[in-house]
Amino acid sequence: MTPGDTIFDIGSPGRRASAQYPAAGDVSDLPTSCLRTQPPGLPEVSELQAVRHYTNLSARNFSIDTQFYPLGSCTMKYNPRGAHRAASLPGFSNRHPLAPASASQGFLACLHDLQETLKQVTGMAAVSLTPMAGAQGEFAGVAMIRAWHDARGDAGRREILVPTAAHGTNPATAVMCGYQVREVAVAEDGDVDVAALKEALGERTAGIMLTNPSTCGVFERRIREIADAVHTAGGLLYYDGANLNAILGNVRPGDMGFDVLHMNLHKTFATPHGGGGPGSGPVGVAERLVPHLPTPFVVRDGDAYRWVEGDEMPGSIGRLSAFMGNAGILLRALAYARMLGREGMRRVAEYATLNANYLMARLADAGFELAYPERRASHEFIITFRNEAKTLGVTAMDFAKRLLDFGFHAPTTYFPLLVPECFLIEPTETETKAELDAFVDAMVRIRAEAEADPERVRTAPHTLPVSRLDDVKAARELDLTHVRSPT
Amino acid sequence: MTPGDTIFDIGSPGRRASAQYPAAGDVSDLPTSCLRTQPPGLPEVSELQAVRHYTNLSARNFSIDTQFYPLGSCTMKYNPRGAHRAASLPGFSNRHPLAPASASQGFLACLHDLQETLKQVTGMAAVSLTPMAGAQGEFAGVAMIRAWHDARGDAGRREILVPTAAHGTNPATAVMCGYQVREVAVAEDGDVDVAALKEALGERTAGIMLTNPSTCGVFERRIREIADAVHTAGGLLYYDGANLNAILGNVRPGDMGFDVLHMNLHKTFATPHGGGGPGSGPVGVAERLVPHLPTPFVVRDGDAYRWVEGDEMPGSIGRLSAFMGNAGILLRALAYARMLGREGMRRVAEYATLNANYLMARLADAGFELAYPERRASHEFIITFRNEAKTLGVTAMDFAKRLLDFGFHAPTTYFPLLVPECFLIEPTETETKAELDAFVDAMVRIRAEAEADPERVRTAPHTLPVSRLDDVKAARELDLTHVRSPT
Amino acid sequence: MLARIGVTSIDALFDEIEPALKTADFSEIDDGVDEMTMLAEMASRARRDETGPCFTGAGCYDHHIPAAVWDIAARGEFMTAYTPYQAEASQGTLQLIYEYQTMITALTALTVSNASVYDGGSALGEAVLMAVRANRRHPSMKTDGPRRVAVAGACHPHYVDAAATITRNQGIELVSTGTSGGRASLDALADMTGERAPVAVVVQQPNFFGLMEPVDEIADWASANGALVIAVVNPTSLAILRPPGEWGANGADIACGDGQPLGIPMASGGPSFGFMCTRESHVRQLPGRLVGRTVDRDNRPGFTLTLQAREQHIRRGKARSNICTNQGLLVTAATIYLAMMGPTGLARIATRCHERTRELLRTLVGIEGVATRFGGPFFHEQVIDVGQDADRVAGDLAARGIVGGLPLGRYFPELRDCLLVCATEKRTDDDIARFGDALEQVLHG
Amino acid sequence: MLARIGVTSIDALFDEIEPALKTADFSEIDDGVDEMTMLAEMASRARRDETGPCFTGAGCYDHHIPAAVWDIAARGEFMTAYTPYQAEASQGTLQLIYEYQTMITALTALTVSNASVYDGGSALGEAVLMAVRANRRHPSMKTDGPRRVAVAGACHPHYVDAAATITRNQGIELVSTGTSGGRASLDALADMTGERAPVAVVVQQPNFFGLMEPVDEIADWASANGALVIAVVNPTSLAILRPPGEWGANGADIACGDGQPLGIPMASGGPSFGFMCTRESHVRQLPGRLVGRTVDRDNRPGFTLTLQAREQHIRRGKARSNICTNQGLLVTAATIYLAMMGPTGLARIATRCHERTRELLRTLVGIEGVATRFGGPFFHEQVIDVGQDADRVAGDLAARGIVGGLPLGRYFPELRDCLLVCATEKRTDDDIARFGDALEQVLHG
Ligand SMILES: Cc1ncc(COP(=O)(O)O)c(C=O)c1O
Ligand SMILES: Cc1ncc(COP(=O)(O)O)c(C=O)c1O
Repeated sequence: MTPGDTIFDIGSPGRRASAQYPAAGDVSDLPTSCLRTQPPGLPEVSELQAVRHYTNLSARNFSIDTQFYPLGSCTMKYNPRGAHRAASLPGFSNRHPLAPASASQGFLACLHDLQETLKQVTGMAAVSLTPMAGAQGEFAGVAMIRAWHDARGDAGRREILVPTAAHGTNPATAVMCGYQVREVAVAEDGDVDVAALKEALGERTAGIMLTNPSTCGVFERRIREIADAVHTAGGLLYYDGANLNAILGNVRPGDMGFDVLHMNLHKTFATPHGGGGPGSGPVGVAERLVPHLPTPFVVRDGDAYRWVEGDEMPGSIGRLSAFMGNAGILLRALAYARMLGREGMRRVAEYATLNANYLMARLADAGFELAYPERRASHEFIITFRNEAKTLGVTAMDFAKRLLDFGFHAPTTYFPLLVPECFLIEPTETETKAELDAFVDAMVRIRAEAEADPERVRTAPHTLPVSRLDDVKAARELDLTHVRSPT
Repeated sequence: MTPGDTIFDIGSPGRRASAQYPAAGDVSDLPTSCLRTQPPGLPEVSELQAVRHYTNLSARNFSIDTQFYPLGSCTMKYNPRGAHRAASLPGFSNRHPLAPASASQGFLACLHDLQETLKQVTGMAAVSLTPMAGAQGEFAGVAMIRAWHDARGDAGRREILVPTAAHGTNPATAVMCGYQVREVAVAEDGDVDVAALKEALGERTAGIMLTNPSTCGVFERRIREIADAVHTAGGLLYYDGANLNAILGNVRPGDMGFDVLHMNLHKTFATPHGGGGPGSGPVGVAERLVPHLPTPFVVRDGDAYRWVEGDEMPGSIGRLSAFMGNAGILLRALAYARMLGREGMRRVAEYATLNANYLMARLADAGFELAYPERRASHEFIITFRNEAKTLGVTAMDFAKRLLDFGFHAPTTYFPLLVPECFLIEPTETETKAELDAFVDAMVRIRAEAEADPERVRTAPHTLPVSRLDDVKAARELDLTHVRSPT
Repeated sequence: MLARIGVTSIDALFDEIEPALKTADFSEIDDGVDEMTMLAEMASRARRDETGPCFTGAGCYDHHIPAAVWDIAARGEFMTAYTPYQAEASQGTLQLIYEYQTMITALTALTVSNASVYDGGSALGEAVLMAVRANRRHPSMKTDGPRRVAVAGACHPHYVDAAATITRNQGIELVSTGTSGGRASLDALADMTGERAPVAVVVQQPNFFGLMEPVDEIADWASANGALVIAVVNPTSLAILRPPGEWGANGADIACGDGQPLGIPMASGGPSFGFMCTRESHVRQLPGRLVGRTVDRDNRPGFTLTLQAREQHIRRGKARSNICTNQGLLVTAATIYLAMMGPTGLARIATRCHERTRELLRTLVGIEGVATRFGGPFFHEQVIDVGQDADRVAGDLAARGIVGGLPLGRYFPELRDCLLVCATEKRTDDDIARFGDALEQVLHG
Repeated sequence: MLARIGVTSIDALFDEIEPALKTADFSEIDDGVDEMTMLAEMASRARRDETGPCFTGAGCYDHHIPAAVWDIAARGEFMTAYTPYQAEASQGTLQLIYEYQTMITALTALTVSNASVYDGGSALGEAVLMAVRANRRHPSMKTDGPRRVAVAGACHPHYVDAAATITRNQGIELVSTGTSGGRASLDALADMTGERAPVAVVVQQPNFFGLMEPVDEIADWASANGALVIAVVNPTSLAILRPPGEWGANGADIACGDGQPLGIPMASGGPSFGFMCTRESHVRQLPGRLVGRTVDRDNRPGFTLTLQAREQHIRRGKARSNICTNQGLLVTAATIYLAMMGPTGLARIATRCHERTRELLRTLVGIEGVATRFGGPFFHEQVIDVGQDADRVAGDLAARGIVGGLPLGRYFPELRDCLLVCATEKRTDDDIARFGDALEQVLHG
């Protein structure tokens, strides 16, 4: 296929996948004022053309199934196909979301089991599965914090604290919930600066959003002290569970003192990322926030399961989606949890941590600079290319692009923002030592290249379907849809 | 992945896809003399490693889903995914082959429908679906010819006639059935040399195997004259249905005078070739051969369907497989036939013929030499590079390999054997004009290259995972299995 | 590996975590099982929920999905890739999204689209927030009071609820015009002026009851009164219905909805995806990801995420939305679906759904005591009155294997005896007859 | 396009076909339907045949297939490629077959394997033909009489039938030794000498009844008497049972069987694949395709079809077999399956099947009037005597949703009351209890 040839370029008028056409119906009873005058400009291709085009397009992606993909904070691990199979069972995939509960007991039982498992894994009192990704889970969580303060008549608390290392969704969420964001510094050792945090606490504090292990790749050691301080100031603690993979089955956020959290099931619990989604971000809460949970969720009454929603939950923050969230992802998560069991969950965290510390040790030995050399890696860690950038003029971005040529997806770059020229590297528990070693070899070769022939690195990638793309042009001369040449 | 790294190279002792392991069972009741002393040397990899390895391997194939694949005689057309879906329905894919007929009425009804459809399409009196590919269909057909002569006590007929252009399976089949093969020449115009044929006929003639349209890509015009002559000599006519796609829904082999035939369902009826198979080669027969049909097949008794096999068919050539053939392929064929219907079948042949004649016309215009310039193409046609080979030293094989670099699979090369340096080109009905035009462009460019820089063509391919492979070494220094280095 | 790290056990790697935090024993979590056992357990639950034909729509529709759609969408290269941040290693996903943006704007007749939000309900929430951002000059923006957004006519109550949850904390209030005869009351809308003037007007077409709203009048009223128009639409219907970009004199400003009808299984309502389109002039207010075409160093065309400065990972607290993970895989499926359908195939689906629904209604109103509740043109849903508590009727139908429509009493007490029913192209004459027979039995024993 | 060809209609392209041949109107063939309708029709038939747990084996086994196996095997690049004749464009398929050859020889403990034949039954036919070719110096080869091949013990009757069909026309006769106690009668074998000396001896392990044959004695007798040994084996069992290459002092010469247990759905018995392994010294007699490792022009490793001169497309009438299309896609699935299982996983399956079958037998013989028919070690099948016409019993079990074993009367009149039953790793305690209950009801009502 010619690069850039879109499905529109290969179509031709009248061509079609006719086996997909049902008999036409008569719409003459609809007023013409309701009807479209021009058919929409969709592609006109045969089934073979569609299949071939999208099969070939797919080959232009890196993916877990084809490459090592050590994106920090994203947990690009192997997600068992069995979980996908389970969610695709006809009884699940053909179920209408509004089918009567009497005809949905199998599905409801699954959701109930998952709610219980997630409670046990996090140490929280109750769980609602409805948020459709991490960010929506954060929204639900912070909205519950607000509902709690509001219900107590404590409406003056207008601030949410967020460490500078936090993921962008944290401050964005706080703002969507009508809060102001107050940033808290991170100390030299990667932990939150507790003194600065205490300084920031006060009557305006509604709560704090923390990730632990944090996006610096380290475990927040003084977490219980922080929790006490925030609680004493009248605030609540929100746990961003994006990094739960690091402690799964070993440590519970509930025990650290968190009041509310979300989990990224698509990171920790077996959903491949699908080139952007879908995800699922269930929320868990401590007892006092239960009345505010988003609806619907499932309870068991005797032998039967049923939904809780509407008037039964007057304190709820409400509904977050048209139906009940990303059901299919929840089924995958349950299937995965069932296969792992208690021991398997513990091993997830152990091997994720082992792989990260091994890779960190090897890269350090090879001369790469660690952001937090005194610390254990959690399931991920940070290296910085600030020296390479200064002395060789080769940036983290250049290293990232050149890695692609070696058949490795690049780690997360330039995040967290507080570490200059950084890679956040998360190998995950499903990769082998051989893969990690090969990655180190590639890194070493690229650095040698950066010394001998920096231009080669700066102009990478060289072996992919396209070379480095012009982002500036993309933003300046917006071209967001294919415009057909007139026929 | 490093080229040549096998699944054995990436494994390491003890690694495993443990989610696939059931609980172990106790086998202490088995005598140790029955038991293996060393575990078999299978790979030891995780599920991710297996998935990644085979996903990456798959990317090293050309296929219909990714490329134009105009292999003559092979009918590499698009096979609708819907047919695959139908055959994969749980009720079909979980059915045990020896389940009682009472629990198999859905499946048996499908087979019966397919038998009927294939009778109608070919004009034969009865069909047995059991042969598992074209060659096994040929075997069944020729074995029936022999059984018929034997049953009549006409055992002196020891010869099967086969045109020189025939597919290799034809003579090989005749020999497997205990016959001698007598080759019949093909005339200048691509038709069988009828005079020579008549010459060859006689008391030793058991029958003749013909493909029509033939592997020369033309329709055998004097077929009825041939049929009369063979019948008069006491022989029977076998129709190799590999090219049925060319006349589907337009012309019936039964009307041409054939007594027995096989169809390649995997060519004409919607089964992708799977990198080598599976196929399915049902046989159809005229009335007089019905008693010799291979078993089992399906009949309808009142409201119920049942198998016919064993004592009920004393004249049968017998069973050809452990169960009843490639059931899944038969279901695909039925699904496909049902979607096409009468009109769709007719269109298959029409468009296959249109595409072939268009491509032939364009290549002729571009200066390529046709093997049979005076003839219509059927669904395929032959060009010869004898001039290019002589004047430029660039062979059909070189053209074929260079085409790969342009993203096209090569047509069938060096077959039929009687045309030197040839391509047998079959575009099929599912390709677009744009694809055919692009193929012509590539051919023209390669010829220009063959004139300007023949070495470039002779050393092709240049852009695939491997360059031209050393077949001689492969045969001389046999390396058929991976030998692990001692650990 | 441990030696290389310099520890002697995996436990040592957790030594920065204080022991008091490591006391949970997780004993309530069962032992793991193998894939075979897990699948058998899940299959037995899934089998419990298998039913006969489905006649419920209400935002989720039982369309045929061509086999090829998920065969291709589920390829590992699409399914196991991340968000295409490294553009050069993600041209497959990026080009596909660009094609998707083109298709969905072709359907809505607007000019720009994002790469998806979560679903139709949350899309409406984002659309409301976006309209408020985009209509900065609206008089209510200068006051301290709430910003009102009018909901004209019958909009899906779950969509309105979700949008309210999402927008409430930013001082936005959704106000319904109410309905008359199942459609927007234009008089009620006309009253919304002065202090009560809305920043935007939401209208769903076809509406929650399956009926045609007077979208031209509503859109024209909105533009005359300084409000933006937010259209909530069903993408299948857009193959034949007038698209939002052509409503009234100026067209709608934002179109949103749920992509489920485009090749996504019902699957209990998710994952599916929300789509959002708007005018080019509003592109910087659009939340979510956008893909643009550009060129590489060798001037070859290529695709990349663009205008990322609208997003949380760059703009953090000032982002247009907190959305990060979206519904990419579902967009992949929908794009393949739309490519296979083309304009004519999608129109076939739409007209066939309409015809099947007429056939369904013909059968149902033939049953004594059953009548359609609202007159006038509809697309592929309608409200029927069964003369008895519809909640119970739906339960009884389910016991007979029929998913027989949504009881409306939980949303509209006056529609306690009503079911919202739907027939897609998948519903055969036989399915419809089964529904008719079951309903006859349920109502008249 | 027509203009370019120089005709005015498609009909004209068929003008070389005489009109008399174009008279068929195909009117018995129905109009076509769309994919949706076809799938609905097929699904309703498929649903009719859905049953509860399957306890029939007899050459086709209900094993768990890991979800990943077919997700990968069904990728278009594997599924829609042709036979790898253009090696450079087919390295995926070729390397996979090379890996398959390695795996299957590891299981059989022989040194070479082909790339598959059709199924187990036809594989036995090909093995017999091959043995006759390979044993050229056998005395019977110099006579005009038939070449005898002995079948020692209980070999699958369908395999023997298929092999007879395939070999009959080449003057080969299959002679059974008969069985005693369900196993080969060694005395009968010992009698086959002189004129009756077989060219080869076929033995199936575990045999058709699920029992262990005395394979060492048989193999040793064969080598002492100038006959080649053909082993028919179940690949799952080879994870724990002694492989053919180690039978007797010299090992079997050819091992064949059906690959269905290795990740292939039962699917009414096909498609599956037949495997064939042999000693390196016989490689040129092996039918079917072979893949070899070689190097390219740049000395990089690569894979290609090799020794093609054995095949029909080169050797035509002198080929080793007429086989052309084989069962490649199923080999693809089996290779992925074996890679995921590894030596330990496959052994787990094998031991678990054995344990489940013991459990099954324990339950069944607890029913009055039910007993196992043969003693001695078995793998995962056994013959039970139910004291009544087993054909009727199987039908009655099926009516209760149980596929409850193969009635043996049609093959062995003396076993009219017997069922051949099997339990794989998939059969739960619950499944077994269901079978037990159903059988109890059927027998004692
Ligand atoms: C630390 C952290 N928090 C929150 C999120 C947001 O989750 P989602 O992308 O599912 O909305 C992410 C994911 O990218 C993350 O890494
Ligand atoms: C003309 C012809 N005859 C027979 C065959 C043999 O069919 P199969 O490969 O299905 O055994 C083929 C296929 O390659 C063929 O092209």
